[in-house]
Formats: sequence, structure tokens, C-alpha cells
Amino acid sequence: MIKKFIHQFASPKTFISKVDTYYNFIFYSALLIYVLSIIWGILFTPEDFVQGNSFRIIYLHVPASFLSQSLYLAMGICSITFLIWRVKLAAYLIVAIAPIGAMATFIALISGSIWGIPTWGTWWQWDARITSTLILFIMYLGLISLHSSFSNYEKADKLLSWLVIVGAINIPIIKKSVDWWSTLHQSASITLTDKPTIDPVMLYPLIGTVIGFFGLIICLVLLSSKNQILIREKNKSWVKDYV
Amino acid sequence: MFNFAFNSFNEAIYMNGHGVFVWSVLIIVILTLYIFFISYIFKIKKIKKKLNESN
Amino acid sequence: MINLIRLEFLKLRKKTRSWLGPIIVFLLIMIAYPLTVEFLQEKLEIGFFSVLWIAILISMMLATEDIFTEDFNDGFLELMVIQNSSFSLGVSIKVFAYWFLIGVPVSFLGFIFSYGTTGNFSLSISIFPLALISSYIFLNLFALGNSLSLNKGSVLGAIVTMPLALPVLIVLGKSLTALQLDINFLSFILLLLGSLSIIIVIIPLIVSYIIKAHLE
Amino acid sequence: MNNNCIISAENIGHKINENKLFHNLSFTLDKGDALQIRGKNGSGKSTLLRIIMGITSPTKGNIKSFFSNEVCYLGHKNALKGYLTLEDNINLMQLNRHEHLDKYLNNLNLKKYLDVNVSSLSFGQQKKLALLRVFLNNSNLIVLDEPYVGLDDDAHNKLTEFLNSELNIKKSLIFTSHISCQIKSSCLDI
Repeated sequence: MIKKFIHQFASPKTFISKVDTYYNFIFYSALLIYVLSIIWGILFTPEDFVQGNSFRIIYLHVPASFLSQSLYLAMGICSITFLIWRVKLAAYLIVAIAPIGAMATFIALISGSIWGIPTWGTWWQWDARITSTLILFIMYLGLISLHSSFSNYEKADKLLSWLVIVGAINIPIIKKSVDWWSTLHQSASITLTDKPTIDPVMLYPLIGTVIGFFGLIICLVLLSSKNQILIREKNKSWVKDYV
Repeated sequence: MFNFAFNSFNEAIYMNGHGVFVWSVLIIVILTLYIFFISYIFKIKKIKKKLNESN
Repeated sequence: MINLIRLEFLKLRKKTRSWLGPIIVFLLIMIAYPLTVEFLQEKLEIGFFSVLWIAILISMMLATEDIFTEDFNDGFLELMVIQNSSFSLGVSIKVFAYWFLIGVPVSFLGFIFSYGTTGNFSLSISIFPLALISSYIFLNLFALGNSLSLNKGSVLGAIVTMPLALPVLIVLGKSLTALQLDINFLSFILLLLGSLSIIIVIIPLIVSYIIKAHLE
Repeated sequence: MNNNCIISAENIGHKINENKLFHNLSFTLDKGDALQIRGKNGSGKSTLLRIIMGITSPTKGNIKSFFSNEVCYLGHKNALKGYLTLEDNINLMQLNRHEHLDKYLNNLNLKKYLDVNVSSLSFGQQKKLALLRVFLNNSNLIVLDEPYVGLDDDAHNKLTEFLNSELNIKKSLIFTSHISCQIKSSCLDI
């Protein structure tokens, strides 16, 4: 029953036609929200009196780090769907999401370390969040390299989804253990974890940037999965009709 | 809520010495997003062209 | 089942490079460590345990280099799959054989080296169970990595599974501090044992699914 | 469907990366029957054997198997360990306590190599060693992938003779081969 339902709605053909219908709408509204919130956040919010103007990086950093984890979660859900119900679209999505997740994690890492220079006086700290984000980044790279090393796509899909699931179990464990470890080696500097209570004036643009960035990333995922579908199903008759 | 936070445009660029960090992060973010969008659009175009030729 | 263990040992024992190689690498790292500390030999024990854990990690990584590759290439795995007996049991027996021939000697050598370096017998003897358990966990994880990247080179598998091994390193580091400060060391052993017991069950299952996917 | 049926396949097809290997294959195999699979290189003979044994699943159609104990399989890869001696390899196949072991070792001229490492044997000798698994099998279904490759006339005849005697005691046989041989079998062309 569920299987039939999923298979009907998750056929690559309907997926692509849905993507084509809604893509422009999602893209332009997300872009609008993102640009406006960025301008609002960077130019129109008052200065933070602890961190000075460098706090404005929050509007670029937080959406990326939020997305870096949610994209992994999305991959995990796709892998389970693929392994249980054999939905091909889910496998395409895993492969499509991996590079974008790596990109989001990369942005989070870079923006975080640049933010660290004025606020902590150092660009790297073996802090719980930073370390686990770095490990997440390495895991994304590992997933990409694993998938690209197989010529038989179906085999690669299966292996990839197993690895994603094992990694998904591991991510909370890494987070927990790193947290635990860094409490022992507590450093004097400010960590990301104790956030200053954020003022609504600063919060609203932050929510805006998160939503806008989320929309942009969804657009990227749609593009990348469309790319993946076209590569993988190029011999199907519907693709020939579509192109 | 919508007051311009800086007195002048130059000050907005400089941001009391923090401008270099904020703007560089902004440039990096925009650049990566731009590269990813362009590369995917380009890839899809390439595949479509290839499929059209083979038809 | 006893027969299976015996045969697995027979195979591994004759492949001298597979089991002696990692042990020698471990020895070499342990010997190389004091050479890098130059004249401050009295401060040797400060970084010693970090090097010890990393050496165990590296030698276990090397040990699993061809844990499934050879059997995959000569068709032995196919026969294991079509046999009626449980395939995941076969996998766990294989990992056990590797642990017994590589993990146990390495742990013992770790004990000897730590006694030689620190001169503290009670501390060093507590290193032994830690090394035993952690090497078994590492072997399981890297076996997973090797199964993922079967016949694609062992480096890929190691990269992919190394992040999974990092929490164990953190727990090891922390348990050592607990050992030196003499606080609830036993709870760390129990924690590692607990995670080991989960891993022993889950990893062979996943590995068997992965290898079946490879054989398709 | 009669009780004698061991394997029945309906309209099975298989493809790798959208490359169709074969499609709409249907066949049944009864007890005491032999099936020869013929086809060009790359037509999917080995894949079909793997589907029959349940290692690979077909992308289309379904296949049912009714045999109880395990399959006796010999493929291109003969699962021998080059660094072990012949005796150890027999150990590894778990045939060392088989009552007819000595007879077949003599029969195949392998007796004098018992202490030799398998990697130093010739291809044909290795193949004969791998065939020991077939000669000493205790399963109802024998699956062979190109069993005659690399065998000399003597071993060739012995294998044919053996397979015919196995068919007489109601064992089933599936094999692929380029050459026609003296085994009474139905053919499946793919």
C-alpha cells in the first residue's frame, strides 16, 4: 500500500515535471527573501556591544550550519526509503544532496573560522561544534568519493545508503563524545554554544536568512537531482520525450 | 527597526575594523552559491544537448 | 562453528604479511616516537598515550587492508553467501580471527611499551584491557570500510570509516585522564564494552548486506 | 506444477546500468534433468547462473527455487588460496574427511602434489582441484560455469562420466559451455 503510493508519486518523471513547474517560483522568492534579509541584517541592525560589527556574520553562518546538518538528515531519510521501498528517486536524491551538503558545511566552516578571528582571536578552536562540523564535512567528502568510485550505479547506491545510515547513527555519537571531551579541556575563550540572548531586532533578519538560504539550497538540490535523473535515466523513453 | 546602522557609506564598509571579515564572508558565500548554481545549470544544459543530438 | 574459526585461523596464519605487517608497523611507530622527542627524554610520557592510541588505530587500519578483498577476488565470498550457514556469523568470525592474531599482540605490546615508558605498572596494566577493547572496535569499523570499498583500494574505505572511529579515540583519551586522576576508570571500560557489544552485533550484519550488494 | 520441479523462472530479465542483458526468459528444471545455457560472450550467462543461485536478483520477473540444501557451485573464480598447500585447500573446502577423497585424488593425479602450494600448480591442475568440490558434493543441484575450460581429455571424460552418473541418481545440473558435450541436456539460448 505505502509502497505503491510512494512509487506512484516518486517516479522521476513526475518529479521532473513538478520541479519544472515550481522551480522558478521557489528560486525567485527564496532569492528575494535571502537578499533582503542579508541587507537588513548586515546594514540595518544595531551593533552588538560584545562582538561589535563582526556579529553580522551570524546572518551568513547560522543558515549554512543549520543546513549542513539538516541535509545529512535528509540523506538519511532518503537512504532508509531507498533500502526499504527500493525507490530509485531516493537514491538519486542521496547522490544529488551529498555535494550540496558538503558545500553548506564548507561555508559554515569557513564563515565560522573567519568569525573566530575578531571574536576569539583565533581562527580555529577544537571546540565541540567545530570539531563535529569538520568531521561532518569529511564524511560528506567520503560519501562523494565512495559513490564516484563505482561504475555500477545500482551497486553504488546501495553501498552509499548503508554508509549514510551508519554515519547518521554516528553523528549524534560524535557530537556527544566531542562535547564530553571538550568539557574536560575547557578553554577560557567564548564558545559558540553559550549564545548571547538574541534581541528580536537581530532575530527577525536571522529567521529571514535561514528561510531564504533554505529555499536556495532546495533549488540547488532540485537542480542537482534533475541533473542526476537525466544522467541515470537517459535511455528511458520519457527522457527522450522530455528533452 | 529599519534604521541604517552606520553614519556613512564608508563606515558601513569599514565597520570599525570588522568590515573586512563580514564582507569577505559575504563574498565567499555568494561566490560558492553562484558557482554551484551556474555549474548545475550548465551541466543540465550539456546533458540535454547531448540527448538531443543522440535522438 | 569451531571448524569455521579453525579454518579462518589457518588462512590468516599462512598469510604472514597480513598479520605480521600491522604488528611491525605498530612496533615501528612506538620506536619512532622517542626518537622524535629529541633530548627531552624525561618528558616522554606526556604525549606517549596519544601516540599509542593512534598507533593502534593505524595498525588496525592496515590489518583490515585485505580482510575481504582476497576472498572477494578468488570467489570465496560467493561460496560463503550461497552456503546455508549465516553469512554475518562468518564475517564476525573473520573479524575475531584478525583481532586474536593482530589486536591481542598489539595490545600486549602496548602494555609493554607503556610500562617501559612510564615505569608505572598499575597504569600500564590498565592500558591492556582498553587496548584490547578498542582494537576490536577499530577492526570492526575498518572491516566495514573495507567491505564498502571492496576491490577499490583500501584507502577509500579507511577514509570513509575513520570518522566513525573518532569517538572511540575521544573516550580512550578521556579514560586515560580518569586513570591518571584515579576516578571511575571502570565506568569507561564498561562504556567501551557496551559499545563493543552493540558493534559486534550490528557491524557484521551491515557488512554482510554490503558484501551481498557487491556480489550482485 | 509437479513435485519434481527444482527451479522455475518466469519471464525474468536483467539489466546493468540500463544495459539489457536478457529478457523474457522462462524455464523450469526438474530433478534429474540437466540444463545447458548457451550464448555469446557478454550475453549474461554467468549473471543468469548467479540469479539462479540467488546471489543476484533479477530486475524483472520472478524465479522460484525448491531445493533444500545448498548449491554446489563452481564459477570462473575457483576459490582456491594460492598461498596454501593443496592439503590445506582441501581442508578449507571442508572435504578432508570425505570417504571418497583418496579415490578422486588418485583419479585426478593430484595425490603427489599434496604439499605443494597451489599457486605453483598449473591452471588445469588448479581447475581439477576446484572440481574436487563438485566430485565430492552432497547437494541436489550442481551449478557449473564453463566447467570444461582448461581440462585435458582425460579429466574431461571423467567429468562427463561423473555428471552423467549424478543425473542418474536424480540430481539436477545447470551448466554453461561453448562446446557441445555428451551430457543429455535441454538447451537454453540467451
